[in-house]
Amino acid sequence: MTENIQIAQQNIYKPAIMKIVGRHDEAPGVRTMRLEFQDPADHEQFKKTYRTGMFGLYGVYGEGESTFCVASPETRKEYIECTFRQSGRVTSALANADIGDLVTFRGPYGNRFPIEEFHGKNLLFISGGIALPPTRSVIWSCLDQREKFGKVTIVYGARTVADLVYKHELEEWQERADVDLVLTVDPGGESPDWKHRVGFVPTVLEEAAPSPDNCIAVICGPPIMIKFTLISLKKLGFDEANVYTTLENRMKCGVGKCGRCNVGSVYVCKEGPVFTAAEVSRMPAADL
Amino acid sequence: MSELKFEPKIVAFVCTYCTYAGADLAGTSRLKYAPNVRIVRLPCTGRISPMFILKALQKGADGVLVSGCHPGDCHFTHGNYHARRRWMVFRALLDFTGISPERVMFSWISAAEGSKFADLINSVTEDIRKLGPFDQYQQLIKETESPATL
Amino acid sequence: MITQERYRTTVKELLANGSIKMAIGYRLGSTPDRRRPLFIRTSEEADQLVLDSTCMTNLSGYLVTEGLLSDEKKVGIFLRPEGIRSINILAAEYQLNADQIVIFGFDSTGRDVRPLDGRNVGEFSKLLNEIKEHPLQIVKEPLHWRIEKMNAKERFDFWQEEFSRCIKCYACRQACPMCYCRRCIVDSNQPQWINTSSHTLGNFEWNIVRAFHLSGRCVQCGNCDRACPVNIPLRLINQRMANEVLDGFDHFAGLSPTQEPVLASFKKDDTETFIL
Amino acid sequence: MTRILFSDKLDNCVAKWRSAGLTVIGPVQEEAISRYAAVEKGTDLSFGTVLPDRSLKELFFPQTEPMTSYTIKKNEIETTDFTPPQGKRIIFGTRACDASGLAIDDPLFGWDYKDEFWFQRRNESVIVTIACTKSDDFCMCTSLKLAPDSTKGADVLLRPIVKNKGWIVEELTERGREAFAIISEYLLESPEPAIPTVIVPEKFNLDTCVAWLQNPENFDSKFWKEISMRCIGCASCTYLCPTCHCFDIQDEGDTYSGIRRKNWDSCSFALFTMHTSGHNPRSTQSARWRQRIMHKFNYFPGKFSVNSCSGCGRCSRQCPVDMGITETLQEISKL
Repeated sequence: MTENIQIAQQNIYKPAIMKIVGRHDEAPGVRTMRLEFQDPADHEQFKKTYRTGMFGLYGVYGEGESTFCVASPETRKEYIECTFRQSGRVTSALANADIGDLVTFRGPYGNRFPIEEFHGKNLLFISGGIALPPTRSVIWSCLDQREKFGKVTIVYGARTVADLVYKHELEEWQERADVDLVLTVDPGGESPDWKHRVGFVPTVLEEAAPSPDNCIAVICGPPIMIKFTLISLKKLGFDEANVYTTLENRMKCGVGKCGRCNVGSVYVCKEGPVFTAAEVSRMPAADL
Repeated sequence: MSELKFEPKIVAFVCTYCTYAGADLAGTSRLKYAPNVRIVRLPCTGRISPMFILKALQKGADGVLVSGCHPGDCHFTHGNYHARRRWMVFRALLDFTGISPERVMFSWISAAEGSKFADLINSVTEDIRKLGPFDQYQQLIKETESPATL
Repeated sequence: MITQERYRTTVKELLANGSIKMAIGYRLGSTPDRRRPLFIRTSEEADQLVLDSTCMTNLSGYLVTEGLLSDEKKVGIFLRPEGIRSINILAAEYQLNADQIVIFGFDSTGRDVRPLDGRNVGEFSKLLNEIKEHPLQIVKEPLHWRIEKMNAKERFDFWQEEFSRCIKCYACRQACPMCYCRRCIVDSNQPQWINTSSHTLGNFEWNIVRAFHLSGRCVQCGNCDRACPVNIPLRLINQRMANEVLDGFDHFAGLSPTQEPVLASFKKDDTETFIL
Repeated sequence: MTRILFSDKLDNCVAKWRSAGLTVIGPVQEEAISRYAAVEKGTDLSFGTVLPDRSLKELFFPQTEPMTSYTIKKNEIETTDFTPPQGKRIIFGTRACDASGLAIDDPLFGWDYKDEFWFQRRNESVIVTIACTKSDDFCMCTSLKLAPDSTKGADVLLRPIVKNKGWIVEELTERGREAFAIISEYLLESPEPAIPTVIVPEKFNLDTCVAWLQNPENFDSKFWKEISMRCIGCASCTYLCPTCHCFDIQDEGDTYSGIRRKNWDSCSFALFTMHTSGHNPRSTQSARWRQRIMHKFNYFPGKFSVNSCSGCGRCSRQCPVDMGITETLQEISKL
């Protein structure tokens, strides 16, 4: 090598220590936690860099790290909120942690939703099941500066009524006059007192038929839902370039080195997780 | 310099129906035995994976005792027969790879053999005391804790 | 050469009349001394078949590839006696239906290759029993004797030295026809029994556990030993375990497709000397 | 006139470098394998093999490396960082392919976030490449547009002279000059000619292959399934590769204390990309082999303008089922 490479003093794989200051059970196996930074320097760094759409690696020493989105919006940077389903080793350890316990956070990494570009436009949020958290981050970023946007429509569905997450916030959005919320559960998932729709998200979306004019759509959900919702959006006349979605893949480093999150030539951790539907359609479908 | 006397740490994997009950009997009969043993209760000796034994030795046990029902007495009719075969093979493996098989002991103790349990624990403790601390793994563990050399 | 030609013709015939949908054999490799696995589905592919004394790999592991046998069609495979034994084990452990396997048996002494009579695994039982009675020169190599003479400490040091080279590429596992588990113990992380790191401790744990899982199942085909990129003498440890079950339980792995796995069965009069 | 380092002076040089505080590393032949390792004497070095069984990568990116040790207390997590080994070192006698491998991975470990474990070692190492005068059936550096005397990643290039008597010294970088200034007393002016480097035949046309790989239609080609049918899914090719850089981060220890480590990981393993949900984006061995080839010759050059392969041929040399990059690219160029 001809010249020395300047190395940052800190190990780039070293996480910040976070304290759990609040937790809330959203649905069976799904929990939201509010985390606060222990080191003001880490917090400053977070405040400087965090934008809606970015993700982080949440971890418990001894168990490992696992990747999911930051569910709190860029308009609220005093804390980090994350929502996860308990399924593997790390999420089980996180779920076992109590208020006051310390966990770790590494990030924020990845790209962001270009919220300024949404100014003056109508917004359509479509989400399914446990994928509301990334959408929620965008929703609150917009609702916290509501005057800058046009009509806001949220379509959210889950398998059953119990599986709906952020129930308290759904109520809040329901009551707001400036938000149009469409809730649905899969057929068979409704409870006796369910007052909203029954049906799959793409069908419900087509029934609601939001206008594609001057509208940005943000979709998050399981791959199968995304696949069919994109078809519905096309039917409704949405342009792929105005449809945003987030991709998720297994990650270990979060900074483009460990080599596992790429879909085709795209590194989800560096160039994602936010992509337009147009970008996604250029990726090899078999790798998704 | 005062040298601390070596007290062996022994982990005993026992089946709940016979040996654990035997240990209970030893306790209720007020039999005294060496306090060096930590008992891990399992449903049956057939449930005892060789992994348990290796892990115990690796994590600092000086000896391991595995004990269950006498042949024919198994609560699940033949769990201990399966276990017996497995131990025979496992001991050969320990022997071949040099993990001293004399530190891993096996026994049959029924629920009625409280005194056999007490005696066994005493003799096992003495045997292990004679063998001294098990430090074969220490070098390997130290290696995992030290930074990369090159 | 005659054996090779005869088998080429046989494979072509069986493919043509639909008796088998595929045959797994060998073809020339990237250098003159190498042979690589070949999947024969057409007559042209059959022409690439090579069968000589350098065809060492036990191919039976390919039979448990997901979906290969699920259509219940027959698959042919070229096997040495060890390979035939591993088919028996796979059948005994319900990993495949032995009737779906058409065996093209062969063996070699020096450079000569000779075919083995039979197509179905059952037809080889006489041969396998003979091998059991007269273990075909299970060669006791110098290294083996060296280990036999060592005391516990020396053996531990020896294996520690050997395993310190391991890079955990799992070539041994992947090459082994007996390692068909969908999820290996080292891949399970709740709990994580074996350290995934390839420091000597993690390597030691991994190799010992693999040896234990193979005791009474290993047929000494040598796949793991040949696959190891860092030349750990894995054959020694597996051979020792095989001898152990032969001496202890008169169990010779892979004698028949209905043979009970030695560690999943027992005899009430198994005799041991060490239980207190 | 050229400056020559005679092999009988190598012992003195190693001693000199060592007394100057450098760790001397070079190819050694062990009982079971050959590899790059630290040596105390020049005579421990062995230049007989075409190239060592194990690649140079592991001296910069070890198979397992502790990063942080942690102790969890009641209201506190104490962590101690491990630092990569400090101190200058000279790697004497690498092959051109191994040295190129380091240069290929530099941009990867350095884009955006700089990996200190890699760069600390890179900054402290002087790479002395010896031009190859022999090759085997698997060498393919020329096919990758490199050469047996490629200077990529090297600080000094040595060209062997006849009868193993020594090497002609070509210093390439300041770092190389500094290291060789230490042993300048053993460098002699002499007119000995260098042995010509070995001619490694070109095995495939790289441009054709890359063009084929870049065509999105070929992503779903049935070629991938055919070529990877015999792949058994081990990681020996990726772990011996001088450029494969994928890793895993694992915690080892109990609930209260332990060590977070960086371990090699491989795209050949199904678990590499498996989601907790059970969904696996690369669920078949053919998809994983495709990823490996695509990554090396399409994605990586797309990002860093360099192929992630230096042509050492270890993947083919070591493969238990005789697969490898060479064969795959040869087959692609025939398509």
